[in-house]
Amino acid sequence: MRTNEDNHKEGMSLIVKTITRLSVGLILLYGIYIVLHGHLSPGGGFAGGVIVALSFVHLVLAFGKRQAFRTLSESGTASLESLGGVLFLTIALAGFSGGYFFTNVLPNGEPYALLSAGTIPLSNIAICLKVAGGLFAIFIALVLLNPESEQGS
Amino acid sequence: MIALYAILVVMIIGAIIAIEARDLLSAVIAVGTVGLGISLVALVAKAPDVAITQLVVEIISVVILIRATIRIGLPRSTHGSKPLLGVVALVFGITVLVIGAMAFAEIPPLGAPHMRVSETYVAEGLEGTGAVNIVTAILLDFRGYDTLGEATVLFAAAMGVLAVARPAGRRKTETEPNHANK
Amino acid sequence: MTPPSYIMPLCVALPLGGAFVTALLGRRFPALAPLLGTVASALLLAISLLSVKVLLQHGVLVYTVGGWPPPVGISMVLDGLTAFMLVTVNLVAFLVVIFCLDYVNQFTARSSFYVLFLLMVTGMNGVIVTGDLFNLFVFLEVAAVASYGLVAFGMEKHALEAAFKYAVMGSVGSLCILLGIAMLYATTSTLNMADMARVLAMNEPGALTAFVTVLFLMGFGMKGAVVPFHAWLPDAHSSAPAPISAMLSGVLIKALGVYALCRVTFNILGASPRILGVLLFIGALSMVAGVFLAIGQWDLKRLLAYHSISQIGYVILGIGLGTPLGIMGGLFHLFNHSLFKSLLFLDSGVIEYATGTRDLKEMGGLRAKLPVTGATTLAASMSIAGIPPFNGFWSKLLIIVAAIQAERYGYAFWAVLASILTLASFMKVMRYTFFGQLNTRWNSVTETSFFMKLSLVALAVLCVLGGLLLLPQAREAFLGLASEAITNGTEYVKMAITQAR
Amino acid sequence: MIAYMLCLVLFCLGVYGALAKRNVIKIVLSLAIAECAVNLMFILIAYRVHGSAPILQRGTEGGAPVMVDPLPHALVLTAIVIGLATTALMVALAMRIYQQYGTYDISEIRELKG
Repeated sequence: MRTNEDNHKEGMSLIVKTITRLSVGLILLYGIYIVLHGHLSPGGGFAGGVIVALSFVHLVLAFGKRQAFRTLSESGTASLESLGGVLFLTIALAGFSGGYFFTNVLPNGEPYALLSAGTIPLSNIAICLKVAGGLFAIFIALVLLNPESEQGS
Repeated sequence: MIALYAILVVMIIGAIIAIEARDLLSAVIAVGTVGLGISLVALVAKAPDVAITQLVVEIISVVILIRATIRIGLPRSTHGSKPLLGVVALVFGITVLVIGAMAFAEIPPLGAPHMRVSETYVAEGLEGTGAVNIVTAILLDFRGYDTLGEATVLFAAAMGVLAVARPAGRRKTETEPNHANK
Repeated sequence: MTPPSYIMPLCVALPLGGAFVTALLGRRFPALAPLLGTVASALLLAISLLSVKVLLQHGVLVYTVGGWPPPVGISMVLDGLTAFMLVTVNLVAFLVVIFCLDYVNQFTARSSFYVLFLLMVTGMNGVIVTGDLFNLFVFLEVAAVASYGLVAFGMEKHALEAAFKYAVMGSVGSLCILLGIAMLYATTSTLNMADMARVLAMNEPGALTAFVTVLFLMGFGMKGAVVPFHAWLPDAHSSAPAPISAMLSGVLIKALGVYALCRVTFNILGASPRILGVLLFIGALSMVAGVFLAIGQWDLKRLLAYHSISQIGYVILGIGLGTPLGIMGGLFHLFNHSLFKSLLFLDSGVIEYATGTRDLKEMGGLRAKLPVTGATTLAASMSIAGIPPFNGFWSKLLIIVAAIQAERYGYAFWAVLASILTLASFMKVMRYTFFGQLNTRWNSVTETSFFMKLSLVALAVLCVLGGLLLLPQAREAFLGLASEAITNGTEYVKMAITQAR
Repeated sequence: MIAYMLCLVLFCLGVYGALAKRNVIKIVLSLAIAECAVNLMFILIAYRVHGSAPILQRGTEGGAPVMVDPLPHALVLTAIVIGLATTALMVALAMRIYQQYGTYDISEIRELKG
């Protein structure tokens, strides 16, 4: 993330930016950990998805609006979200092959292993995509909606 | 158990501050305390999944709420309330409290839920779904259909916000509704 | 052949898949959104008609989602009431989508209009099909959140304000419902409606049932816009885009409000005389208050919105009588009302689209310029006022006869009075909009485009043919099974449980 | 019993704030409080005196362990995200209303009359 001159006045002070550069990666990693271990430890698709969205929000708050579009444009987040939705729906429809709508078609695997519990890890990932995309799209839309302009265009 | 009551009292005080505070920003922060109080209660009541999700969701909702209050050039103080609706809300509150008190006598006391259906989740959880975390097993396998509906609610809200945040609703140029009629 | 019970998850998965794909590809292929919306709602209409046939062949069907038997997993139940509501909702949704093909051109971001519309249909189908109480709440929220976005789609000042007030009232209602579900779970420790009814039937109703009934009446009353909680309806309807207010008052307040109220009071809590008395009172109150509020209105859409409240009062009055004839009359009126009320709202949309105003005083003599709209509005006004050949007359007649049979003369009198006032109010509407001399401002107005006329004429024909549903074999297949599903109340339990084993 | 009553008091506070307050953001805040109260009710219903967290430990493979009721936890997770979705939508509407009307006071936002 090279920061050129004009970028400095956007977003918060320099100290916050350097701290953010360090912490964003950690938050993102923590969110992905929560999602992948959803069926073993507390948390899951929702909590992990929100943490991943928070890491993007953290980035936008620290570096200002223009930076937001360089990371993920608004239509990008919306399509990420609907991609997560389509993935989750296909997992559900795949359940049809196993008899009913939501059956867990993949083998359960032996317990306590990372790749156990059939489709649950896949659903967790799909939900994480959806929640992260959705919340970041909401945040981007709210950032764009600058309330200062008195008369709506 | 005392910790549970202490947190509840703190949350009620936080709620009163949030509703009655004159300064909008302090009201938003008071709601933050109520939300974090819930994740503390969830920890006390042995619900780690709920605690982590509530904590994180509270953070993002406080960020969104502050986004709505900070950048606006309005005087931060808010004045007054609608007296008539206030009376209606008070009457509603009193009736709910009174009937609720009677109803609470009939539901099982705190700490002794009769878990008729949940026993099957606890017993069958591991071999039925292979997931160690029973709550995730319920959320994604036993009652996965709920979570599909749930993800759709978030999707609908995101679409709603994108629809509301667009600059103009109707096309000014193409159709001038009153006479030119495509 | 094995009963095709997989049609129930299709009712939800189809529009949901359509919504996701439209959102994914909507921006790159603008023509995809209307196409997918029409195809999805056409298929849904076919599926709901198929479900009536399947119901006749195989009786009540239970579909266990995920393969888990009912108390553990979520189950979907197809009984008379479900098939009836599916047909009502998807019929109106299909005709409104056809109307939208041209109406939506005036909006920006058309693809998100269709996404939100499909999500609202998903939510309603989810509420109708499910046999699980918390699942009903989740899909109720899906439909509600989608409709908040749609009400504010026009982005004018009053549309935003109406959407906000609707969202606040809707959220308070949803929270009351959720609290009620929490209390029910605490005692019965299950979420399946049939299982819950079985446990509740064991111990006699005490303070808890009263508390839960009050909460559900408030929550579903707010969703169904009955009188104490109707404040949001006139604002939301007059500022929402016309097809959306047609869907809102045509089917949304019925699927989310009246259907859910029936399902909860009759199938879970068991319709005790006290609850029926409360329903009767609320129904009569809504019926009369709605008409009186509507008389003084000059804004066409607000007038129609207040009439929606009074017609919902008719439906609840019919169902509150508790007698089989009363319930059949109430359900029949629900079906008719969704037809002629959505037709009236679509007509008001055409008038507003053509003339740009909703004020009755400024209109006049549009009959010359908008012949098709005039004819269809005439048909709809006749059927809402209860003039014999049209469908409104038959259902109001059933309700009034049932009220007299049940010795509720007071309510029967109020029903007749409200019907007369409705007739007066709609004569005023016809007089000011279509008859009388043509207001010079509108002589350049031309008739609407093809798709709008198609859906208007289709709805008008259905209004006229609605009375045929009372013929013996049609009545048994469609209305009889629906009212049977309500009258035998908690026996619904035996079917739902035994079927699933 | 007392915990349930405190939770109900919180719920009534939230609904009072939503109906009685004039500031649009205050209304959204009060609804968030009421929604928190209902989630709290679910957690309290699920509490079991000697129950452990609903996650199977590696060691205890014996009889079914004494656990807290896991079903309300799943319901609360769903209710929390529904609450977040409605709050986000209402905040977006509130900001748009501020843009059009220039005020957050709902009694001044009186475009719809009659």
